Amino acid sequence: MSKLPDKERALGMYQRMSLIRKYEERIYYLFLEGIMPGTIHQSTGQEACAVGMLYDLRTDDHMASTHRPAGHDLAKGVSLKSMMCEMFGKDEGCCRGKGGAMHTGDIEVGALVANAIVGGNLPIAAGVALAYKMQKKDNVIVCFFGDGATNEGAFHESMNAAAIWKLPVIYVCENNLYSATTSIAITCNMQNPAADRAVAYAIPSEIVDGNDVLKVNEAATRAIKRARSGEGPTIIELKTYRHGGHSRNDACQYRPKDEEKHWFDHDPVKNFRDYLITNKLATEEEVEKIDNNIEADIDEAVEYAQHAPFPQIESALTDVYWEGK
Amino acid sequence: MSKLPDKERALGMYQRMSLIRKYEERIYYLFLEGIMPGTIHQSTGQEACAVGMLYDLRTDDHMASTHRPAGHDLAKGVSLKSMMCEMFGKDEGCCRGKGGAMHTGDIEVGALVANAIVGGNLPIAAGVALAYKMQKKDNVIVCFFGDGATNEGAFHESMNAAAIWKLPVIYVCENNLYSATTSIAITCNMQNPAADRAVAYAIPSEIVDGNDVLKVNEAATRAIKRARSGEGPTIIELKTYRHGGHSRNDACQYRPKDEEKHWFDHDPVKNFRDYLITNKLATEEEVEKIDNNIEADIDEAVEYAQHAPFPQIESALTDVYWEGK
Amino acid sequence: MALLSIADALKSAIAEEMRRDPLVFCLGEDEDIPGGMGGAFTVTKGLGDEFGYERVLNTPISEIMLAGVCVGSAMMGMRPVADLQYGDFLFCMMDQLVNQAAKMCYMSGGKVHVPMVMRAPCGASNRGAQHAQSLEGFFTHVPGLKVICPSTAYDAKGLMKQAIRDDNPVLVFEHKLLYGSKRKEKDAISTVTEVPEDDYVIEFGKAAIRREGKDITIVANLLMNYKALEAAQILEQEGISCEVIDPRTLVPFDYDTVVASLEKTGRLMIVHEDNYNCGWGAQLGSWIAEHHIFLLDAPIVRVAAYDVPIPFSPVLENYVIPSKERIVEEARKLMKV
Amino acid sequence: MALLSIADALKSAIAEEMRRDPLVFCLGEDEDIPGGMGGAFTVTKGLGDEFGYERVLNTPISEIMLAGVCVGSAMMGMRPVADLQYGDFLFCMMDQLVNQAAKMCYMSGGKVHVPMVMRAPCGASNRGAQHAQSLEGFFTHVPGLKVICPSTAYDAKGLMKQAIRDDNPVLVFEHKLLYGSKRKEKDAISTVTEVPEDDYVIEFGKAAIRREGKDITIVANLLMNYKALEAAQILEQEGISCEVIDPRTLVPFDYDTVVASLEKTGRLMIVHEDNYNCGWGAQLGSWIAEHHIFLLDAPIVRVAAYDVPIPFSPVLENYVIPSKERIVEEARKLMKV
Ligand SMILES: Cc1ncc(C[n+]2csc(CCOP(=O)(O)OP(=O)(O)O)c2C)c(N)n1
Ligand SMILES: Cc1ncc(C[n+]2csc(CCOP(=O)(O)OP(=O)(O)O)c2C)c(N)n1
Ligand SMILES: [Mg+2]
Ligand SMILES: [Mg+2]
Repeated sequence: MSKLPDKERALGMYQRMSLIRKYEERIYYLFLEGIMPGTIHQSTGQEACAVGMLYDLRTDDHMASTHRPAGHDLAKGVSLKSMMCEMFGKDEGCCRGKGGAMHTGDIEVGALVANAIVGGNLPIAAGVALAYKMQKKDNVIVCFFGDGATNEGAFHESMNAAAIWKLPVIYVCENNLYSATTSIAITCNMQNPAADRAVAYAIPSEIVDGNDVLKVNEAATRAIKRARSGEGPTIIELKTYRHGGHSRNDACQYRPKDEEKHWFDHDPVKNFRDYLITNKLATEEEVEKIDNNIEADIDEAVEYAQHAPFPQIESALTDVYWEGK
Repeated sequence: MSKLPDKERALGMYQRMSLIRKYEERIYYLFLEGIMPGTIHQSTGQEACAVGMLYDLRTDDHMASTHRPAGHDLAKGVSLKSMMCEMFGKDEGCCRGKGGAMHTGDIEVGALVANAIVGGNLPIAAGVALAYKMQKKDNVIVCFFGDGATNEGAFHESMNAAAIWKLPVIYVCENNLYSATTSIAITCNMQNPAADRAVAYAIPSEIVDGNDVLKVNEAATRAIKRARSGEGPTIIELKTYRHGGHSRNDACQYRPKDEEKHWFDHDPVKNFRDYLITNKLATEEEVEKIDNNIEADIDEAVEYAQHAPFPQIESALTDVYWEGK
Repeated sequence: MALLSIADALKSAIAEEMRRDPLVFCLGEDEDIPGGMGGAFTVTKGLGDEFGYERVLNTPISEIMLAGVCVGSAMMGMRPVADLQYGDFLFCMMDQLVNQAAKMCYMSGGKVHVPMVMRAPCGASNRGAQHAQSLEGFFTHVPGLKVICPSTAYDAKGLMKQAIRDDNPVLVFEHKLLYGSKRKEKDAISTVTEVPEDDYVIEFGKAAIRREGKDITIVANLLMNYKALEAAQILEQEGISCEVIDPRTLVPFDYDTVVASLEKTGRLMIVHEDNYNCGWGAQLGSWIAEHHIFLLDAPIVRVAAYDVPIPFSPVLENYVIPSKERIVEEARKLMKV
Repeated sequence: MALLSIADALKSAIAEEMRRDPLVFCLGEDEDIPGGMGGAFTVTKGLGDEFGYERVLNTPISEIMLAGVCVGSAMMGMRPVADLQYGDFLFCMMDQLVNQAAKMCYMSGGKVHVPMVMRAPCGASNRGAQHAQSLEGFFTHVPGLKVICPSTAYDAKGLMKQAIRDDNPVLVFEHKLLYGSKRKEKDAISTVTEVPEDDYVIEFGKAAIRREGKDITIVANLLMNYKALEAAQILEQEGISCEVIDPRTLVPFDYDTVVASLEKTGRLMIVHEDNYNCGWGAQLGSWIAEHHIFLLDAPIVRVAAYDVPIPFSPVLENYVIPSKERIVEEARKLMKV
């Protein structure tokens, strides 16, 4: 049982989780409508992982995400408008339209360009952490990856480096039981593909209910403290579940219905909402107000993004090499 | 304490170990003389690993080696002459002069082309084992690698695959404490870089004195049995030490002298020789005769190889694609 | 005859070869999970049902292993057909392809060989820089590999069957917008055509002349062949007659067909979606300037993706990838030289 | 002025930059173990002593990590200079170089940049196919990377310093037979020459004319530049005058110097140790045929390694790698056209 958070914190977390949920729902809808280009991997159902892990990072700390980045980006503070503009390929997108749905991020708020190569962000995060260490900064980086990524060579090499150099990096596995359509049970003999392998590097690990934002946040607090004080990396495995398909094209017909039901019942956003009200941290009205504000913000962001200008086509030829600021 | 082997087996093992030792010594000398092209990574000091592991393989079983292949090849049965010809870049070399010192092997006796990419042979061995399984054969493959290779992504991916598919592969780490000039202690937090990581894949493992051929052979016997009977892979970590530098160019000045002394005293060939005599498995004379025969064979092989013809230069352009048999 | 898209033609090729030869098997991430997609583009969907999940392997996300397992099993006589979801991930297995698969036969002095097929979906489709590349240029540069790029359903079936029977490692580039499968992508082209139901193979190294012409020889592969054909239609109305050649396989490359065409036209345009610098077009361009420069009445023209990573925004992506408009414009200029 | 080999020139460049800028650091396998070799070719030997082992990192054998750590630390303002022992292992880190380092600036819309240097020893030296490759062709094909190939000690120092100061990922190809360090290899060329002790950089994209001539323009990099110079000497005696150009950097490439030379000679020969098909010479050849075909009085000639993996046997290796004899022969033929 987690200690009751203070009200402001609790509502802050709720606000972010609800923002992610509603953002993903809207994006889903925009894809259905056929107005959004490309494809998308959504984080609906995994909101507590992003918010719990990132809520206490400083802006100058960093976060490295994956092909499923929206929740992480919003939790780290990438602006809603710039996310939405990016999704539409607009010039005001957080990557000026050059990144896209799998590459959102904004270094200004500590969100690295998201990485669409499974495992590709893991060694990069180690490098970021190494830079902190060399520059004698007390920053930390949180690096997300999926259960499927734990079978990549990049996982192994990154964990080992983080361990031997005691890097201030927190490796967070969001174990949603599937890599695309494949159950982790058939591609790995471990019950806990990230945490059970931590011993192979002598890295401390934790296994946490990834749908309980407070539990996630507590684990984050411990790991951040370790990292900031020079004690090195932590591996955190969060048990969670995505509500939708792997990507836009996935009708998601490979998951047992009872498994889905179990997890849908354990909805991180809804449960936290209930928790807030049951524990009198917020009234129905307060929560509703938060939700309504988010809806309005999203409406506005969509409206804005849809009318925002596309990049000048010549800009396709810039930024291949750095052009200074 | 190992059970006494029967005499024929014991002398057979001794013969192979002595062959490897004398072969490597001669090669070293030929390099010193400047008559041998390229570079070389020698296995002097690691003879018990090769012989203990491979002694009981069938010819139609396979072995996958590394940049340090001579011991493995000789133990698997690659002919001395074809090895020596390869070293001199001759047409009768086991790879027709196209492979070289880091690529010796001969598929006819189950020795894959040795692999000079650290970790590169690990997934290939898994593939060989997968083929056995698909073809319902009871073969096994022994795949060697060094302590340094355990930090490669290829290690992780291969172990995981071998585990989930229960492949008949024996992964053998020859832990000689160094990867080139780098002590394994600074690149890995594990005492036993291979065996301590076996838990991360749920693969059974053993740690064995790699300088004791009988102990190595017992471990091999257990692992071969497991593999042949469909119980899957084993990781065996052999503690050993190379007597010379990493490669021809390495003066080997980074190892503590007392460490060297400790290991040189624990010489696998000399000790096994003493063991044979102490346990009356062989007389001094018998052993000496074996040694002398080997010397004579090596003399002959060198003589032969030096006078053997180089490949026709046009043959450089063949075998890029397979030309049938 | 059956009406098949490229996706279905590839599937039927793989299935027929698996029926014919018990040593053929296929593998990849999400290769064929019941209820799943069948790779990323439906090609292998349903194969598990027919052949069982011992011959249709759903692998971990471990590209080094995936490629290495192909190499090892191929050396033991198996014929793996692997799938990579997106060609961009080839870089994760590059050592196994370039240092191992491509060199194994040679390093062994011809004693072993590696009959494996690696299928790599390629091309830009609004997914951003890491899911968009055309990668031919990297692999045509590797002695020991063969590289093919079917652009019609007929070719897809015949070339895939040939690839599976080939005794060497073959890379198959399949364009995402040409699969023609049900999950329609924006700008996708339907590739559904009549494909023989019986067994046939297409020899490597034989280009196809998709359209005859006398003024300009256009050599273009995959999606760009379609764009070249569209451009040729427009140009025809202006009195410019284009011969459009699809090389179909890049290694081996059919120079003869290009040369024969140049003997008529004297003008060469090369179009590919792979980027300009050191793409396969550079090889063709230089080769012609080495061996048949006196056939040329005008400078060679290469129309290729600009040398930038592929941007996400549709307006930028459309600009970077050669369009029929760009081809038309370059052709007009070329006729004025 | 100091007398330095390329190996020492590189070392002095790295050391000077590390003194100048605390954000520069170096890393690699066996980078500088006391009593060890200093990478595989002595370049980084002794740096640990001066800068400490926090700035001279001896890494595990983990190429993906090595490259990824460069990318991540570079994005945070560090300037990593990594060493790979043998360029052939670039394939083990290819994803981090091509999909990450090269694309990061672009994908971020220009918000981040990746100032990293990856040093890759290249070239054949009797070590067999996996320790022999010339890999320029792979990386010149990647937008977002810069590719340099110094062939003299002076260039090595000036280009390496420029590479470290460059704000983008730079690949440095260093030829094993040109290090000129004490561990003499067979056929190695001494590169010991006078090198300024003070700070200087060499701008990328400026070729060097190593020898002036009027009949044939030979563009050759790394070891091949030396072979071309030897050939030029022989050819001179036959009355054939060769201008020998060293491009020094391949991305960016100095086309202007080549064109200016062709204006005199009208004949182009390209020589590289990288293999023929789709090597960087293909790009140059095709580019000339696209932009300056009318400068050519004769077919372009490319002399490159044959399209095979590099064989071990010295007789075979010598045959596969372009020799001065082959260059001479091709030049004679070229003059007869
Ligand atoms: C190197 C690489 N291989 C394969 C893919 C294709 N792919 C994209 S997401 C995905 C599944 C990832 O699973 P997991 O790591 O569990 O993350 P999740 O999608 O569940 O968040 C795959 C296979 C990729 N993007 N990169
Ligand atoms: C992928 C790759 N990286 C680096 C090297 C260079 N290299 C050759 S041997 C070696 C050390 C290998 O150490 P270990 O695995 O312990 O084997 P050992 O040499 O001790 O037998 C290194 C770094 C290589 N050949 N391949
Ligand atoms: Mg997952
Ligand atoms: Mg070792």
